[in-house]
Amino acid sequence: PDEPLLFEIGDTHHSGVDLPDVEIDESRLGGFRRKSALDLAGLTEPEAMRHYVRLSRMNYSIDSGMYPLGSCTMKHNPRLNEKMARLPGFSDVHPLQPVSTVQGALELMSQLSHWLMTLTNTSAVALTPKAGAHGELCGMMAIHAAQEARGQGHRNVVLVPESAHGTNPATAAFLGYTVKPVPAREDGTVDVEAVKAALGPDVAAIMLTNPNTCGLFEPQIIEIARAVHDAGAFFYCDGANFNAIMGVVRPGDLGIDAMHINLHKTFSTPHGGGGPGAGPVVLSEALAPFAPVPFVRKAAAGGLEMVEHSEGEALGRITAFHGQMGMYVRALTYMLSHGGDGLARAARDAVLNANYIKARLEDAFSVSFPDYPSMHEVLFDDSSLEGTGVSTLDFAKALIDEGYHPMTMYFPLVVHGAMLIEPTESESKQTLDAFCDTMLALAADAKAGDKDRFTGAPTRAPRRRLDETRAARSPKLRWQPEEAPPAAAAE
Amino acid sequence: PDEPLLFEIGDTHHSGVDLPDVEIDESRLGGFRRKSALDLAGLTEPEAMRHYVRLSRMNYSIDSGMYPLGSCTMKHNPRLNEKMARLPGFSDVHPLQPVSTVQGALELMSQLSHWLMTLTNTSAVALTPKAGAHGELCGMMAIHAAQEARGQGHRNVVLVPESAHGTNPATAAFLGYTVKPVPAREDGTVDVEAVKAALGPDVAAIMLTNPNTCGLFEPQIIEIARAVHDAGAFFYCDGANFNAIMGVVRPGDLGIDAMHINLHKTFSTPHGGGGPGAGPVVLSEALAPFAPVPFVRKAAAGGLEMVEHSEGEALGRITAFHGQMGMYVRALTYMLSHGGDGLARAARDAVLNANYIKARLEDAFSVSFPDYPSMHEVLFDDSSLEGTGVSTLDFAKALIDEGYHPMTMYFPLVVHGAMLIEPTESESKQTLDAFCDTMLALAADAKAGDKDRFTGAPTRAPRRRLDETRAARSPKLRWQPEEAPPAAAAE
Amino acid sequence: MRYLPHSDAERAEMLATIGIASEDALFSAVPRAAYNTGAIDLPAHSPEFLVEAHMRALSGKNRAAGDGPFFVGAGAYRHHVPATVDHLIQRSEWLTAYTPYQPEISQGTLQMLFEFQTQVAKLTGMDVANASLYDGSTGTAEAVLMARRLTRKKKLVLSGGLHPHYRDVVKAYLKNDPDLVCLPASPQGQGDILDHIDDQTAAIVIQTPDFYGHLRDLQKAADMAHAKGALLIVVVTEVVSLGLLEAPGTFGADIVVAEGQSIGNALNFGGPYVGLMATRKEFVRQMPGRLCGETVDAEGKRGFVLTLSTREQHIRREKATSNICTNSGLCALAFTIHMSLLGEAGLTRLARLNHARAIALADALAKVPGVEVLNQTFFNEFTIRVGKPAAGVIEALAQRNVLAGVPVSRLEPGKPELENLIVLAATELTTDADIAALANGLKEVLA
Amino acid sequence: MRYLPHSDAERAEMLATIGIASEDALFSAVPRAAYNTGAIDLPAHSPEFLVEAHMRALSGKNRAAGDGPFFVGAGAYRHHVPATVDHLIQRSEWLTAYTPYQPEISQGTLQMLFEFQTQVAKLTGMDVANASLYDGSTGTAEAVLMARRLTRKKKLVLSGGLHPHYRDVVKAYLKNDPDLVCLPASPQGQGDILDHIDDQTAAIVIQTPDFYGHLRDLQKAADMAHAKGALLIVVVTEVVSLGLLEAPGTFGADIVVAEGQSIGNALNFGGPYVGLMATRKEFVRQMPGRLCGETVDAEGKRGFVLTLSTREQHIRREKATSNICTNSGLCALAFTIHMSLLGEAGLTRLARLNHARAIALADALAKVPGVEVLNQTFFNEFTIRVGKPAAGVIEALAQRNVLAGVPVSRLEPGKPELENLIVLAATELTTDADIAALANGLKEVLA
Repeated sequence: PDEPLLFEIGDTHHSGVDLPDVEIDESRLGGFRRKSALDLAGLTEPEAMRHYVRLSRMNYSIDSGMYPLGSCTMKHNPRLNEKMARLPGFSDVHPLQPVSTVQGALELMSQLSHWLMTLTNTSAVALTPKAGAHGELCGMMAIHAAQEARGQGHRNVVLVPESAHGTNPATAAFLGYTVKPVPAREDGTVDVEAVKAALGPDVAAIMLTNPNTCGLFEPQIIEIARAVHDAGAFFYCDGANFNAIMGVVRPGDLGIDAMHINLHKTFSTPHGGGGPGAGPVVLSEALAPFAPVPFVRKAAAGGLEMVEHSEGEALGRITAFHGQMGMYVRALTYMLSHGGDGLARAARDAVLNANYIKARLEDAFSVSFPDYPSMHEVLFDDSSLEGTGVSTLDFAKALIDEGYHPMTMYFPLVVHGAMLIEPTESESKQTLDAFCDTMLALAADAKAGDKDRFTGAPTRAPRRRLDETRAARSPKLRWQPEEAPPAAAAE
Repeated sequence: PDEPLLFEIGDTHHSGVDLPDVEIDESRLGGFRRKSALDLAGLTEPEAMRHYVRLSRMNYSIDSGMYPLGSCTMKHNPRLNEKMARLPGFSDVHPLQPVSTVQGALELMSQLSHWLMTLTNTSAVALTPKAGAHGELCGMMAIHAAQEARGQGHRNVVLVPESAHGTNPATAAFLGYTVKPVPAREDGTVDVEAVKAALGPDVAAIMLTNPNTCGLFEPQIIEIARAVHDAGAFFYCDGANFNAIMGVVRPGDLGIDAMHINLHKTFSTPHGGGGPGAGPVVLSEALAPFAPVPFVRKAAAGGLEMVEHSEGEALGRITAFHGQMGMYVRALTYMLSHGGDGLARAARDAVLNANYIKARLEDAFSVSFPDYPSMHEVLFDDSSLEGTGVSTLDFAKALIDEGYHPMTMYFPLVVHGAMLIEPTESESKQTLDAFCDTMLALAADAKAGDKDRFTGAPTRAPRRRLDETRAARSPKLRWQPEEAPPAAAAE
Repeated sequence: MRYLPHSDAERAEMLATIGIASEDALFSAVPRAAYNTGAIDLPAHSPEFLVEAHMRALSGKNRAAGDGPFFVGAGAYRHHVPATVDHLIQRSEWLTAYTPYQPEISQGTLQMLFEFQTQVAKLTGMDVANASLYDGSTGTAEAVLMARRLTRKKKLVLSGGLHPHYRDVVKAYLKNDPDLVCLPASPQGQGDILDHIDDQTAAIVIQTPDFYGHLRDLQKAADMAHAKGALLIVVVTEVVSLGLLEAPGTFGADIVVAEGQSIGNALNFGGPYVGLMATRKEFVRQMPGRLCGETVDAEGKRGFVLTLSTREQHIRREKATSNICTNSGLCALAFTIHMSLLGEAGLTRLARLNHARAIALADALAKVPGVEVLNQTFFNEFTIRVGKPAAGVIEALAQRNVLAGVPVSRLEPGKPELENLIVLAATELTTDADIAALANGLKEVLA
Repeated sequence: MRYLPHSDAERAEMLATIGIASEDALFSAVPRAAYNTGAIDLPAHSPEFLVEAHMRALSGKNRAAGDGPFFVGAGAYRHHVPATVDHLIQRSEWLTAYTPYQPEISQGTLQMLFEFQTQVAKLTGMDVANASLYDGSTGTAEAVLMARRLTRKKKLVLSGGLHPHYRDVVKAYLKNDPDLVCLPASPQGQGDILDHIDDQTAAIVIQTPDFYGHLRDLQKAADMAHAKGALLIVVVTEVVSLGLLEAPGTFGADIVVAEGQSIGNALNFGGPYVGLMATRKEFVRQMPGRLCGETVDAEGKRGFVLTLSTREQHIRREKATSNICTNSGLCALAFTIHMSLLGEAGLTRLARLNHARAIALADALAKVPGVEVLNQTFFNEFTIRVGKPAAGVIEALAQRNVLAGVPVSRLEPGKPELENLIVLAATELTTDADIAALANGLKEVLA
């Protein structure tokens, strides 16, 4: 059943709060009191409850099924984390309270930093980035500041492999850098020679994802890091795929200078339908002095203090206040629950699961880069669908009818009709088997010529395929009341 | 999609808790250490989360739709109540802590009692009953104790109208009383003359519901109370329908001696798929001395104290500890939110809604007792379905396909094919109109001879109609593993 | 008012549809003298934040168990409940669903109840369990009445180790029936119940671990009872003990009643809790309460329904096995989810940990001058005798922020032989620091 | 480990299916020197109750806002959030859903975003809004970059009333661009920005109520800016003010950025919050962030999709309007639900109540010797000058359990003219007792 928009249920007189109606003296409003109508529809509490419960039931979610969504690390979200984030000592604390009244918060930030630095073998961590892309911005700003400090502010090129997440080139461009692509090898990895060829006195940094977006660990990564450093550039690592290696490989040992960590992927703060995230950036010794404010450090007088203003060449401030405290609490709770041993076990299970799927599906689907084991995700291309009339998109939509969220499609761009599958460590063998059985059955159906069930899919979801072209052609971005029908012409 | 049983997902090695594996010295176990296998399947946390989320999605609930369920008062459950019930000072408090450490809890019980007594104009309240039926038991025990104290312990008959809830006769019989039915009048109400005729020296009490289960306020209730008292009996009122009159009529003013109040109906503590409830019983001055323990009273030394042992002729204790504290918190929160004014408004809206439905449906459905306005629920019988081949059950199941929970069916027993509809005050006019439109459309379809959509209904629910006979004939009340197939006979 | 969807304009429209001018007409059957249209002598409606402030103030006047050392048990136990449990039971589809009388749209609740019944049956070692009762105490009263129906005999014998509240509830339910024999308190765990079994006996009721913490011998009791045609009813107030102790069913129990609060449910100052009841297959038609059974739907798919409801009040009225209607559905859900998370591996570890903590506690208290530990056997709870009236000792310790257990005299007043006894419990949440605080406190208070 | 579903036996089976003997083979591409198989120097996994104890201990070292009188604002505000909001956002289908790239199974999130966009557009008086940004500060930085794209001009002028953190964020995003003009702090609400608008100006940025609480005249600013071909960017840090103050769109604002935390979201020590951005219809293709639009499905049913994604990084990569990807979806949900509960009637009352409480506060403080209230105009926040350095005064009051506001010097260090200033906020939660406690405390501290 369809759920109307709130504006179609409520009106400006309904309200789900009880508040006294106080008279006010307008003398302090300087004539700016609102005269235009707000025209905001309200709902009483029972109406609001039902509206947002019903709407929610049109969503897929981790708690209702598997998300084989490559590059997104959709893992189990423990509710302990939610409960801890709501302790009044965390949730009901203002960022600008006196530091003496928030020592527990500072301690928490300090502990979280310790875990992140230990897992990555790095020297500093900037906690404040609000999400992965913001972390990239932060890391690249730190690199910019460091280059300036070296008198190398003129370096205006950033190397980015073709397989990178869109945020990488977007971030570099956002900061005014010229993006220079680095081609991939046939086997899906980056060639150290290609990097060397691209490096030069104008290159500020390379942005590289490891494990990369094809699900492979870059085998030459140490050599790449060395080449980058030799050329006077910095090595920014996109940490979106850290779930594959946490507790197993420390990026600092590979020579990276900066890497953001998506707390909402690796450390399970919930995705929330698109955020909020958190993207702390770990920094090498070379970049540590250029970290943004604020950060926590031991106070000379005992306890912890917060440094809120940049000294020297640091990059300054990238957001108001201290970042995503709510996410810090969840991530630290998650880390303490797993422990160092559990995090490593989780990474290994994530990798095991991806390779298990690969093993079960490789006869029916085309593994794009079979030379290396996959890490936590496995990449297929659409060559196995050739001649069936079923596209990657059709195949993915058919998965919806089977009760699964589709895999990541058409990314990375380096293979044709990509299907990128990341199960995460949260899925049981039973679930993986059921998923693989479904994938194989669908593949058999596609090959058997049952095209309609794919091109017409989904049929069992709250909606059939939606007309995206129409949405973009004449964008309707807010609700407007139906226009009244024109009055009948006078006789 | 079907969800397996937990025993089909988990096994005895999986667990969703982490606990240290301590060695124990068995010396204190006296040889009683378990040797038999527990054989309890466990689930890791992600598995458990998904299992119970998926199962829940096979349930209807208030938050997802209207429950026109007569006699059940399925109203909105505010989440503030849930939040308050989880404050550590309420949820993490032991019933046998020193009374000096639980003064807030005692104060809460005292405040709740005040609200209940004020709304009913009664002299005492027994908070401890665990649910409505337990309240009936408590009230009837108090009546028994009072009759004993009067030297009238031999009175062994309880009068119960035919339209009563099943719990009424069951409670009386449970306590050893003989149940004597009181017939109803043609107009759906109880005749004071019939009551008088049934009263006698063997009658201990009458159990009467008001508003009654036909949704009518008993017009002669004051006369009935007088007759009952004149005959040396007590008047037990089933308070299941208190939602119709709270803040509008005080049962004490009508002459009742005892009445339970379903906090999970009238005061919105959630029904929880069948409980827990809470059924405090208000008592008249005559019955107050016979209230069960424990109860709260002012301490001579200041503060509040709890009386935990009966003195004199009281009935003793009907449950361990102090009753349903979790429900007390929710109910008081609800009362404070509404206020006295809001409770009366809620009762009036509940009655308004029932009469609105009656007005909209009366042409298409047969109103059983049209002589009086309905209170908070309206009763139809199945005469309007005559000749259609559609039964009340079929009609109700067809409602499921339209997205509604069925109304109460075949209760009360005094009319044929009863359909008892109680919207409660929580439903908006928009929702009531949509419900009435659906009812009218279904009635039209039934009359148009579209029998199959009724007898085959539901088709859009998680299950089609279930075979209840089969379930009862060879009861399968627990899961057992499938038996292994017999080994092939040896050649 | 935030919970009431109608505006005044909508109310007026609805009255017009009904065809009356005023709401008062809807109340025409109410005697005028009893019809109130004015203000009630109660506070008016209030914003959420003020209601919340009021409730927080009340809550703040209670000392929460987690606020310091805590050893109170005696029928309700403080265990850690995983956050997942409380999250899940608050889901709309669990919390705000009705009793599953319409099975087609209640399969969630029904399948859960089927899982619950299976778990309870396995835990207790019995054939079948019902879908919950209010709590352990009322369950015990239901069990003795069930035993009378099954045996058609009257006499009931309650062990002196039965929780005093449970005994009192049975007494109230039976209205001081002379056939009810309540043995005197047995704080040393002495088992005298066997002497009271005769041919008139419908059932004997034994709690283990008993109220004082002692483990009771069920085998001998079962054998004796069965020899006389009586039933053995076993009561368990700490269900975690079944992770470490042999199941009552193994010894031949006929009905097992338990308080299920320890699994999945908070202390809640005494309720809501969840009563478990399990029995033999052949007794099921005399069992009170709801039962969920497996069946198939019109398409042959597995499904679940409430079944055997001819035992119940809504069908059988005065011939029902009990008057129970609403039970403890949501608490049963909490139990089921927590038990699923534990599984055999987790429950076993939890039980061992509880036992180990109790041993540590007993050993520490045994060293305190003036303290005597009465128990040879126990699970996570035991009784000590101190040199002064227990009530004062407990109060003095409470002033030191140590909640040291339950003075037996609170439940058994006026019995001098019990006056100096304290029942104490330890759980997985009991820390070494808690134990040290209690031992030190006792030293001071008893000095 | 409770979050990991595999048993060792299952792991072995899976390795067998893969055809390898050990997990190590899966990591063969990792340089051996960097491959760790041993223990990490971090604590081992821990039971839930110990993790909870650890976190509670940390939480207990913070003074929660609700623990006493509280007047801290300056860009984040303590309001009451109805329990319904926090309950609903924890529902699995909201909390654990992914970004709605698959619209067929994400209509819940998408319709909610459409509602959110509509609410934000109405509140700000603008044509369209996006589906959220991280917060108000980064939104401001995005807005100035958007203005540059729209005008193809460089110069940006930030008002001296802009929140200092917001100014600092713009500076960092622009890497100290010489075309960025940051006007000096204007604690008296003096508006000098108009003098700085010239033909090179891409945009001026004005916050109202400003950082010091003053209400700024947007009409004049809009007219002046438009006359020079510049855009007016309006920043609002207290979105509740829009319930009482005229919408920026009414005055001709071109881009409105706001911090939405006040509606639906807790203080959270600074995050997560939710950035609102609204603009004119014709500017939408230069707007950063996600946009949800209405469309139809293959059967003609209304549905919603993310749209105009050619502005975004995952499609346009280095040509995107921003690098933003994950935004504040769940905070936007909280905002939308809370705003739905308020409606026009509730928001208006809430705003009036906030203003009334602030007037009561200002009037009370004005009577304290040594306190000067700087503001002629304000909404729920204003600035006072005291006779001593503000930082010490605030600290001294904190020792008395009164959190009295923000010393301006914390955000603007080293500026003697600002050293004695305190910014204070009142909300609907500010009681008369709180105000009295502050006034008394100030009297003592300033004496």
